Amino acid sequence: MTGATMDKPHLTRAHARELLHQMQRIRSFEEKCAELYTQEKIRGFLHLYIGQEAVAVGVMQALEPRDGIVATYREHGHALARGLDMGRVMAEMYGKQEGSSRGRGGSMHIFDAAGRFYGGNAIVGGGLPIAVGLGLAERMRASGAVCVAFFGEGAAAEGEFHESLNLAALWRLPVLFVCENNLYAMGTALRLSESEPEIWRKAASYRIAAEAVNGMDVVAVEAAARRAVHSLREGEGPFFIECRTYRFRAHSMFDAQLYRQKAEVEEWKKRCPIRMFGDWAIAAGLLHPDEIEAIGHEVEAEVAAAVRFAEAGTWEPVADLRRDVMTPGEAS
Amino acid sequence: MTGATMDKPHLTRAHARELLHQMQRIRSFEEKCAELYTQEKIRGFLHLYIGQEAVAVGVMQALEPRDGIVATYREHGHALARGLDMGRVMAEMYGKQEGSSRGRGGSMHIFDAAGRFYGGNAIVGGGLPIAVGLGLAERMRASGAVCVAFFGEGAAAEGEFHESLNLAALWRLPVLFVCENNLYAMGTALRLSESEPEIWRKAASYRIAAEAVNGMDVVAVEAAARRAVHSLREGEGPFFIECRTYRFRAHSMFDAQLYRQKAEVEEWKKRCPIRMFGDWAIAAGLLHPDEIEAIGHEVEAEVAAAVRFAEAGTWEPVADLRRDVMTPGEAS
Amino acid sequence: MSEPGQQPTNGTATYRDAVRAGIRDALIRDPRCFLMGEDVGRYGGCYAVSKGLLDEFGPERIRDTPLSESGFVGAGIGAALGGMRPIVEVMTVNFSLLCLDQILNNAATIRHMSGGQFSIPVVIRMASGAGRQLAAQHSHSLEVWYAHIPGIRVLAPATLEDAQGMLWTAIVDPDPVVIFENVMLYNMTGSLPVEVRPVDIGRAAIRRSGTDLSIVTYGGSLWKCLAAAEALAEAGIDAEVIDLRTLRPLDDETIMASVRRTRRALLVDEGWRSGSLAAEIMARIVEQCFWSLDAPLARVCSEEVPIPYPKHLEDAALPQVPAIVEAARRTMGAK
Amino acid sequence: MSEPGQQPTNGTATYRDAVRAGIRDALIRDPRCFLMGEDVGRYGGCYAVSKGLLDEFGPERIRDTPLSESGFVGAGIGAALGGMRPIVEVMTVNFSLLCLDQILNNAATIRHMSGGQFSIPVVIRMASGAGRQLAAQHSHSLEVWYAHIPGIRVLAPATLEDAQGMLWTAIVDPDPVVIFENVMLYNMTGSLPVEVRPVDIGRAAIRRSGTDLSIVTYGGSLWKCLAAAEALAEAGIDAEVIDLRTLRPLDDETIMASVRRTRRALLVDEGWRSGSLAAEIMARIVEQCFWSLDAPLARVCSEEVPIPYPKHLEDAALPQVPAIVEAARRTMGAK
Ligand SMILES: Cc1ncc(C[n+]2csc(CCOP(=O)(O)OP(=O)(O)O)c2C)c(N)n1
Ligand SMILES: Cc1ncc(C[n+]2csc(CCOP(=O)(O)OP(=O)(O)O)c2C)c(N)n1
Ligand SMILES: [Mg+2]
Ligand SMILES: [Mg+2]
Repeated sequence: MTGATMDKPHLTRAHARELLHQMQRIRSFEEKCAELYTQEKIRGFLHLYIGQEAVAVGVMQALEPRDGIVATYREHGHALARGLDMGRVMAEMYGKQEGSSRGRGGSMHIFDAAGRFYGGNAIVGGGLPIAVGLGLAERMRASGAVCVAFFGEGAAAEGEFHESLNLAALWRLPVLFVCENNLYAMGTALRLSESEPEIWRKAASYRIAAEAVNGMDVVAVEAAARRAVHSLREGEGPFFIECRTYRFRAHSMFDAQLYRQKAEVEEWKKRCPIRMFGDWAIAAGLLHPDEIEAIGHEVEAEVAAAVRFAEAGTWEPVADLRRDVMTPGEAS
Repeated sequence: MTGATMDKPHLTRAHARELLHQMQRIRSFEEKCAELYTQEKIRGFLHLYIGQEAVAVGVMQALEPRDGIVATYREHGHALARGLDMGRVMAEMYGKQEGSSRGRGGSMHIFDAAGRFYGGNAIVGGGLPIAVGLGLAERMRASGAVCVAFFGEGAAAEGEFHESLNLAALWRLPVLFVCENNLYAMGTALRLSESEPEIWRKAASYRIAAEAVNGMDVVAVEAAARRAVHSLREGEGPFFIECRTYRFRAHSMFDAQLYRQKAEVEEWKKRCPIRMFGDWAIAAGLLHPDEIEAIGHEVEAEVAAAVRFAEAGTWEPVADLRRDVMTPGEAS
Repeated sequence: MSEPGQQPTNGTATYRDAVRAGIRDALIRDPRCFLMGEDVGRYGGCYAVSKGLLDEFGPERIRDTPLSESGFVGAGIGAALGGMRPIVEVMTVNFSLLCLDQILNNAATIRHMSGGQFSIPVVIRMASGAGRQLAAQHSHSLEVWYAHIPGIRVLAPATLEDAQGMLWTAIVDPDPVVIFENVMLYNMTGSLPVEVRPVDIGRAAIRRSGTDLSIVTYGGSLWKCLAAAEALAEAGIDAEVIDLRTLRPLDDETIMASVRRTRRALLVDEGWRSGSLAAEIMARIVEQCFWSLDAPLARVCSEEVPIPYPKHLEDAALPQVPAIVEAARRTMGAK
Repeated sequence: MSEPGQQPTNGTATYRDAVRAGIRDALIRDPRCFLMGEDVGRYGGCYAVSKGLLDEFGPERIRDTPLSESGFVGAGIGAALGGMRPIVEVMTVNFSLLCLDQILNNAATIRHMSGGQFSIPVVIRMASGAGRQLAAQHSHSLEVWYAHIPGIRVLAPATLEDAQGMLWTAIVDPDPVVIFENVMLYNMTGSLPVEVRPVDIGRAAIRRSGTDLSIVTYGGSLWKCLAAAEALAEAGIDAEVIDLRTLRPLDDETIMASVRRTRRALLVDEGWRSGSLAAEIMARIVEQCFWSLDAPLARVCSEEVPIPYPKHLEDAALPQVPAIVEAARRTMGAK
């Protein structure tokens, strides 16, 4: 984290508080999720975003409500940062019908029409063409809206990455590609998956403007996203941002993490985006330690309420099993 | 065609004759095929290589018998340049059991185990992973052999292009990627399919050494292929050559060519690799016009014999329909 | 359209024209509608279906794509999510394997995974079938795979009227629709209805009424079955021929009503035998009207071999009229 | 391996261990053999199947791949063409759609298209099935799609012995073999044979003999069927349970011999009902022993819905013991 990027003039106290608040919401929500997973309240695969919060929070600052978002199975952070109701997201993790996808999707498939949040895609790379299509729709309507696709560095090896970047560039679509390079795809280190490990350089193959930013620095991410979205809205075609980050936890709750050293994890934890930003904001006189404590309390209360909401949620009746396969009223 | 590339010191008279002879074999063979197609002796899709002969012939000069080759549905040229028997190739076009694939494959699926000629793949991009696998086999056996994949510029948009280049580079496999950029994929011009139309530049995304050559200049192609294969055998990892060429004929026999101007075709025909090389060789005193005429006669005779062979070929009995689905002796 | 029951030959339009008319109509009626795919524009479509449309509608709405099946089919799904009504042409079913993930894991599931929040009104068209000597990689009939997928609708128009009308019905459908156009039908001639109207896609059609056995089929095989029925009629066997039209969901009612009447059934399907759509229909008949059957069910499918290039072997690999006649006779002869 | 007919619980090894033992054995015996796939090495395999193998055999032979399903499966096919004996792990069947083109259009056809010149001795393993609350994109059972493809062999080991032995049989097979490992079986325990031996993959196995009806199934459903058979036995119904083991080619002989004896059959298959493998077996039974049947055939398959995340809905979507028992009773009750 460079002092330079933090020294943005537009970083008001309110905005600093907001950034910290959003990151802390994700962190606390997910720590709770991990706990609930061991209690078997949450099942299936649970992929935690802890450590990467600066990316989702930074990018979302640049978006408007009309913009669309496509994320992966590691999308709780994106959903919360986008403003989805925490209670409904938690209820989705439980599989309750009060959940954001009425419980059908679970942790990997959070959707929200109002938030233009298009999932929650669990096929690596599978969301990229969808984002291209959303961008195409905006472009054909000349709506001025943009679409953001979040994906991991592992996805960059998939053919769909290649096809999607080319299509977006060829048709000059307003798609922001945000690669969250956390150095591992499950247990596969970047150097084992990419002959060119500087992912952002691949964008040149498609003549897409690209940059790499420190993904542990929420302000740097926000600044890059604002530049990118500005360029998208100007009709300059797609933009690519590689955010260098790290996941502090296992890939999913099943992962014994045989593939990386504890020391490496500890090293990265020192760059925790929340602590770094908090410390910096205090040092810069933007936030007072009491405010940070207050954020903590606020967030704890929100998480507790979300859990209560999810706990109080109801199970969809089995009789409805075949619901939502086809549109009601149409033969199926 | 630059005099410079032609001024290779190793261009002996014999070699010049060989290059011309091989290109002429392909040209005459295919002109005959076009004729046979209108006579309905050859059916299905027929994709002619006319105009691109310098690529297959140039590249093959750099290969040894132990090296493997993967081509596309436009592969007659590669098969002949590789040394497959013209009669058997023609019989394959007829669908006779004397054909190189016993008639089962036809024009798009010429195979030859002895020539390590692995098809004849009609799914655009589908041969690239196969070439990577062949390269992997050589690498694991440390055999010193290499594998060449031929494909069109249209294939560069496919996800498999991306996956294959990355795998080959990551594992430093002895694979030579030869992109035959003839400017069109069926009726789609390069500028409509690639945001970065300089295909060879894409290799940089994978840290693969690459160059673009004049694909109408057989000597330039040969020189590039020799450099590339040398590097492959040294264990330097894959190599990428973009050959800039043009198909003089329609994409297939069904194509009305609505998508390109006659004038453009005529312009390119002036760069005919056979005439250009022949003229140059005469001017350089490497070949005498009589020799060129002799080559013409020789080739006509070979083509006529190939047609006779194919005509005399026999139809596989219908009773054998289920043959070659599984290995004989295994349950199916 | 000439009368069902005979291969129309003397009309003024082709099946290809009918598909084109359907697309054109959709583009005119709905500004959200656009056609996208490989070579749909400048080339005019690999089977000349979209010839002329680029001039009429321009390159934004007749959108040539690079060779990126997963990319542009996924983009069609995304554009549908984003409020458009894309018609995506996958040149042929043979290449659709490259985008099957998008169709199964996105088009067919997003509505469900989102708890019903999103619909995907995308139409995906593809040519299918063998018979043109295109060999093993270019001759697939994989309709049965698509018919296995909950969350999509699968259509197989066999007549000019259906080729035109189903397109519009598909466009207004809020869910993903996959349409298979058999390559052997494009040159089939007939006349087009002056007034374009959407056709009901919920029902199978009885293309020939008969009392002795029910022949159930779809797409390109329909015309072979009708020809076989004529031959059978000469031998005194009165076959009913059912054109499924919609492969998912299947119209059990029409099939079962027919089988209950005729008490015998023959399934004809150009897919490979094992795991064919014919098998599914046999299973349903056995489940639903076992006690009405007077004979074992039979099917004529493709031989279990990648389609060979030579004509005589390709013909031998595919269902043909004599084999259908023969199977029908056996079904009638069974005690 | 504990006795067939009961879910083994007290053994010393797991199904996962059995698969690993099979792979290990192949790597030791044949130097041309190597394992390749996503996270097979450092991670130890997403279901821990290959744990420890990297240390033993090194990164050349336990080869972690990037996320490039089409690329590395195609590379496996190419390496097989080039004389190696690759075992390619596609993490799960859900991701195999991304490489289906390579399997159908290359692995399954090259032998044929080349007129028999080339064989493709590749083994492709993948985990399959639902039951772990992984929701719509991660719960597919698409065995039937693979069983539709001429030119490949499809195996579904349901026991520890088969999981281990089939691997070696697959390796020595000169043709492409696809192996499905049901995700719910990995933790199943039993004992491993001391001596590794290839198992015959040509025959289905009768896992429980019975006289009243034949229950035909495979993979993860086998154990549910055996449990159902126990419940049925208490109700005086003596069910025979057949484990298909090989899904392509199917062992008609064993199936038909059983049905001819019991005169009734129930098919159980975790795939979606329409176009299921169950349908194919029903079709074959009707074709081959219609006159032996005393009741309509029945099937228990998955509901036609993308698999929902919540446990109660996932359970309701999949074949379960009570539904199997119930369907068997109805089949017995049918007059
Ligand atoms: C096509 C596909 N292949 C494999 C998987 C299994 N898988 C799930 S997440 C994952 C790693 C993805 O890594 P990356 O893209 O870097 O994202 P991250 O998990 O690090 O956020 C893998 C291999 C999958 N879901 N989809
Ligand atoms: C995956 C796939 N998509 C579409 C096609 C249909 N098709 C056959 S050749 C071709 C054009 C390929 O162009 P290019 O790669 O440039 O090779 P060229 O024909 O110019 O030699 C197309 C679209 C195909 N065979 N495979
Ligand atoms: Mg990652
Ligand atoms: Mg081209």
